[in-house]
Amino acid sequence: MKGYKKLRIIDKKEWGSGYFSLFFKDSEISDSVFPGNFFMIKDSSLRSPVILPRPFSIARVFKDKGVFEIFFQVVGKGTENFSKLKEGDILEILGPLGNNFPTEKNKKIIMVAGGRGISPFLYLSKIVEERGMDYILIYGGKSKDDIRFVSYLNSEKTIFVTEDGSFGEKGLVTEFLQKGNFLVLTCGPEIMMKKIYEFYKNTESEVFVSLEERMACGTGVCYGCAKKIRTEDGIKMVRVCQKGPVFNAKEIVWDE
Amino acid sequence: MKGYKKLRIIDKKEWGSGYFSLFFKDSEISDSVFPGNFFMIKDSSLRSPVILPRPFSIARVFKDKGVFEIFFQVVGKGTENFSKLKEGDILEILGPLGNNFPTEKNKKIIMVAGGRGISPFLYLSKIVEERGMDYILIYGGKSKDDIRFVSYLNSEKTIFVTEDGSFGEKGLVTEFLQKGNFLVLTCGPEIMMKKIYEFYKNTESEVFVSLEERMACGTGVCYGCAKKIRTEDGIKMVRVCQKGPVFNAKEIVWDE
Amino acid sequence: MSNPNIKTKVANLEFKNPVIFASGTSGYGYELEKYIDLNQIGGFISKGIYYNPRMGNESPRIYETPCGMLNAIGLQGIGVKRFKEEIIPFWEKYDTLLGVNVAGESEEEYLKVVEYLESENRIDFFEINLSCPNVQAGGKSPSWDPEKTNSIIRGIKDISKKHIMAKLSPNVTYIEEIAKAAEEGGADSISLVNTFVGMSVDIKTRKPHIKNVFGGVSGPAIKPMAVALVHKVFKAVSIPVVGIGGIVSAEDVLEFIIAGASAVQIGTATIIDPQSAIKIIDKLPSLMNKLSYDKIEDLIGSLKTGG
Amino acid sequence: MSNPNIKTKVANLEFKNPVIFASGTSGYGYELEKYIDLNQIGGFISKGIYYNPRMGNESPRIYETPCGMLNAIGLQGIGVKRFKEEIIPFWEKYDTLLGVNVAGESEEEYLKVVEYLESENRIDFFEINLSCPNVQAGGKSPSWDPEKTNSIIRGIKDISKKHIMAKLSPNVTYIEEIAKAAEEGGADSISLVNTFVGMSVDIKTRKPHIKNVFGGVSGPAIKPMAVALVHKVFKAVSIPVVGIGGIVSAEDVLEFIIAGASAVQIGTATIIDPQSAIKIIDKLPSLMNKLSYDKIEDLIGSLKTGG
Ligand SMILES: Cc1cc2nc3c(=O)[nH]c(=O)nc-3n(C[C@H](O)[C@H](O)[C@H](O)COP(=O)(O)OP(=O)(O)OC[C@H]3O[C@@H](n4cnc5c(N)ncnc54)[C@H](O)[C@@H]3O)c2cc1C
Ligand SMILES: Cc1cc2nc3c(=O)[nH]c(=O)nc-3n(C[C@H](O)[C@H](O)[C@H](O)COP(=O)(O)OP(=O)(O)OC[C@H]3O[C@@H](n4cnc5c(N)ncnc54)[C@H](O)[C@@H]3O)c2cc1C
Ligand SMILES: Cc1cc2nc3c(=O)[nH]c(=O)nc-3n(C[C@H](O)[C@H](O)[C@H](O)COP(=O)(O)O)c2cc1C
Ligand SMILES: Cc1cc2nc3c(=O)[nH]c(=O)nc-3n(C[C@H](O)[C@H](O)[C@H](O)COP(=O)(O)O)c2cc1C
Ligand code: FES
Ligand code: FES
Repeated sequence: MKGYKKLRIIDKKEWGSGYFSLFFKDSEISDSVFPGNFFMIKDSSLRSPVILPRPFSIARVFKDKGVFEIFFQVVGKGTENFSKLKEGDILEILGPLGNNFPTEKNKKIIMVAGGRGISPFLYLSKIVEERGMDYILIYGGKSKDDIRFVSYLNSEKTIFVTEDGSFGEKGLVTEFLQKGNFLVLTCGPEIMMKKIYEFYKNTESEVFVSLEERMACGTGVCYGCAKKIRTEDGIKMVRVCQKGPVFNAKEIVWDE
Repeated sequence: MKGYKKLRIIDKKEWGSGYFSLFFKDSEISDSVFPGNFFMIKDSSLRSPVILPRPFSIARVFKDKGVFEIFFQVVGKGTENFSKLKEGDILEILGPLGNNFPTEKNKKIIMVAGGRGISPFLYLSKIVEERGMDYILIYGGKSKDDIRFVSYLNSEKTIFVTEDGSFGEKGLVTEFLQKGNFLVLTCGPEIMMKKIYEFYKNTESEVFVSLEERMACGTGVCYGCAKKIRTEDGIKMVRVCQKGPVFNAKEIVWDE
Repeated sequence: MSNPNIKTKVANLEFKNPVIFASGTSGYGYELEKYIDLNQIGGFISKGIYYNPRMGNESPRIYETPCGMLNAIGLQGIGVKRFKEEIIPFWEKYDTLLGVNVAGESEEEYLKVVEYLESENRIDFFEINLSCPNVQAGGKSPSWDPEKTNSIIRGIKDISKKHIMAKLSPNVTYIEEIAKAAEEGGADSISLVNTFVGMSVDIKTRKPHIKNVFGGVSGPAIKPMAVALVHKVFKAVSIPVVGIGGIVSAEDVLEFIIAGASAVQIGTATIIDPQSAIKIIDKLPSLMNKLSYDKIEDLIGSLKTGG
Repeated sequence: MSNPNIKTKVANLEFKNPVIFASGTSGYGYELEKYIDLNQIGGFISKGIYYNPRMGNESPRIYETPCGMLNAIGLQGIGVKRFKEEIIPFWEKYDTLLGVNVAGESEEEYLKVVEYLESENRIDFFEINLSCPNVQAGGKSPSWDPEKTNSIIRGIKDISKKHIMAKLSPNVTYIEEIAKAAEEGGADSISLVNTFVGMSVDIKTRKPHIKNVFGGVSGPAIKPMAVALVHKVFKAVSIPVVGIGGIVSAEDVLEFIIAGASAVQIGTATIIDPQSAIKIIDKLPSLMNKLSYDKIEDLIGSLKTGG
């Protein structure tokens, strides 16, 4: 039965300002993963300063090479440890886990990424492009240091936004939203996703968000990642790792 | 004021069978250290699986190069972690700490090392040789895998002993002791040192042993390393890191 | 190389091996089906269950602490009715011993849960989670009080023919008193420890890392405390003890067994990796061989003190 | 960049900074002189002292556990006479606040220690180690019992004009009760936690890793439990609380202070590195700057719960 796979870091990229990418080769994973899916990743060597695995979205996938990428920001001990690993080091990876972002032929897709929330849209933008679907990507950060993958992304379809105007447009991603009937997909700080939901609340557009709830197991056994969700049976604490991480924004009981 | 020094591992040797040496360059240390002294060594990076420092004797010293060596055996998590470090990695080292082995011009010195207990006698044998003093070294282990530094040691002065006879003489180091008036210095398993003490108990020889009591601080603050010692004020629990690690064997209240 | 015997008994319960999945860290079992063969494990204890479904606490519910984790799930659960309808049938496929972790906000609720499930033959034992906060008693937990412990266990024994395992909280002054109270109440075995009360603060926001402020600490950090409590209870009572707390390796299993546990439970290890228990079970025989141990049962409480 | 104020007060005691050296992990002070300037630290509490010299336990006395350590030193100590003759003069060179950790096998012994040292002006406060095993009471420690706690503190207050800090054990069911008993006894402040009871077994020899079988667990492993207990006591009493348990960084110091501590003690950190406290003190101002905090005193108990 499948559990954590030991995978070697085949490449690493240091983006600066605390952003890193790690690359792994596994064709089973790169063939089956879809944007929105996530992995639980842990370092089970002696050197690990943390004991629990950490969740990360799939970032880019290079299907022909069987290679996939994890893009992350250092925020604590777990990510700090990952950032110090080198090519050749081994990590244990479980997944792909969770559901994924919906796509739809007949509606224009608006993807909105905040900071490290760009991960799922890297691969998704390529997929919808290949499928000939209409989309734009609004990608924001505090400053130019939070904007990466510029040459990888389709510049005609991407609106870069920084709070201090140091790259692309100046402002917040929410200022660049358009009203209309769209499929809106978003990943980033919860406050940003909530604003996007509120922007589209009374329109025809549907908004799907990827929730970054803190996770311990990723497998559904601990009930640690539960989020208040409106279900058919009323409001429930639903495990994000089991029913998510992608939810229809209107199902979410947003924090005050 | 002096505390832990961050020192880079400038070289590493894997001896096989779980034995390793790490080499550091620091002329202040290599000028002042004397056999019997020890260091507290810790890895304060994220990767360390243990929190307390670990004690290690000084092994070889290459004074002209300002280089010193720690020779150790993997027995638990701390030593396992050290064994995985590479040239260029940083460790924190406190010392030299503790007292050292006595030497005496007028008596032949018998050094007895068991396994990894060879450490202090590597440098000591060179020092007494330089000083033109008479000595022999009896160096024992379970099998040839426990005997190292063969070409470094003076073969005319060294009796190698293995329990299975796979290298040197067959037997226990205690079988190769000579009665007489010697200065006996020993380091190794406590049971071996106790037997040596008993062998010389009613002779003119004096026996000095280096105790490997478990240590937490090495600085005298925790009282963790205490050993029952006969002092002027009667039997006391004496801190090995402060009054030792070298003791006159007759002061020690040996365990039953 | 001999083939060490890793079977063990906890009173009338015969386990294939000493590794039981702890309550609340293994879901209801179905979550693990895609990762492990549930027939290979020693035993399984389901998530704590109240009579009615329960929403649990708000998020964040978990936070990692040094060599451990803090949780305040708040015993979210599906209630006895759905447990009977959905979970029992799932377990019919397997022959692994199944325990139900029984929770209650009052003495009556514990009894109602047991009463409702008593007739289910698939359930081999009830583990009574005496650490639930008691709403009537202002959040105090029954296992903080010998009398409450005694009375709950006695009440349950009166209505149940199944093996009753009393699960104790470590957050008490005299664990022996609580253990004896459970034994006198008729408990067939005692399991310990549940989590230690803990808390963690985000120094940037000055908010607790856990919405509920307080949570329970589990994982390797608590292992030395858990071993001590297991050993104390082993010496204080004559019913078998099941050891819990920070077990992540086959070595840890033997440590608890030598200290007095007849079997062990693993919690946080399953959160870290759903296959931890299987890996531990696989390693036990070779570890025992290395140490020249023949039988788990010979090791129980074989600690050598003095001398 | 402002210059944050890291001074703090514990009732009448004014500390240069909130970092006090904990008892038993810092020797008598002289051991540290070659590593640090003892004038730079917030305060110093000497090794626990009985009336008479004391041999302590046999070795091994220490063992490392996950993110922590187990110790059973057994309060080896030099007794009050040598303390007065050898240690007090040593401290005359420094102006750092000095506390003496008072131990006793009986209520009378606590009083005898305080009585003997009361007239020493160099001693700024007594920290009463209520966790000592009481030989008369079969090894039970006074801080497991509110009445004993109350009576010891009251007795000491009757004969001492110095600040009395009551140091509590975490190994109790209701820490609030013990803390209130100390407060009612007249304690000027409460420090907690002492170590958690723990044990560790060598699975090869089947002997405990510590000769005394049981020991006390300290270090980062216990931090979440310690923070919880400090916060509970902070809410239960109106005298200041000194937080102890697993502090190894400036971040940890702020965590305890926000949870309710007026100052902190560091123990195991000094064992790990004699300069830990100095490194932590040096880092506090820049950490506070980063978080836009002006004064330690504003942060005490500033935890935001609810909402
Ligand atoms: C489904 C999912 C996908 C994710 N994908 C990515 C990704 O592709 N790239 C990436 O950089 N990060 C991603 N994250 C977030 C990532 O998991 C956390 O940043 C990481 O777990 C932090 O670990 P740490 O040990 O470094 O920090 P910790 O020491 O655990 O925490 C440090 C600080 O970060 C906060 N924190 C911890 N976890 C989270 C979280 N999940 N959300 C918000 N704050 C948190 C803590 O409260 C704490 O203040 C994802 C999270 C989820 C749930
Ligand atoms: C003054 C002094 C000098 C030393 N010099 C050397 C040296 O030069 N080379 C060398 O290899 N080792 C030396 N040692 C021993 C070394 O310190 C221990 O092997 C090391 O601390 C073990 O750490 P660990 O984390 O790997 O093992 P742990 O996980 O701490 O322990 C693993 C096992 O080893 C046992 N153990 C731990 N410490 C000791 C000890 N001090 N003595 C005996 N058994 C122990 C434990 O009981 C346990 O069973 C010295 C010890 C002292 C006190
Ligand atoms: C997320 C989580 C949920 C838990 N839920 C329960 C529960 O429902 N009932 C119970 O008796 N114990 C519960 N526990 C306690 C565990 O069963 C176990 O006693 C504890 O975690 C210590 O073991 P460990 O260190 O192996 O995790 C829970 C623990 C965790 C971490
Ligand atoms: C080796 C050692 C000896 C100790 N001796 C004493 C003592 O004599 N008196 C006392 O009140 N506490 C003693 N303690 C407890 C510490 O002062 C402190 O309360 C405890 O270690 C928790 O803090 P820490 O996690 O920072 O170490 C001792 C702790 C250790 C590790
Ligand atoms: S992270 Fe454990 S249930 Fe989702
Ligand atoms: S190791 Fe701490 S006093 Fe010797």
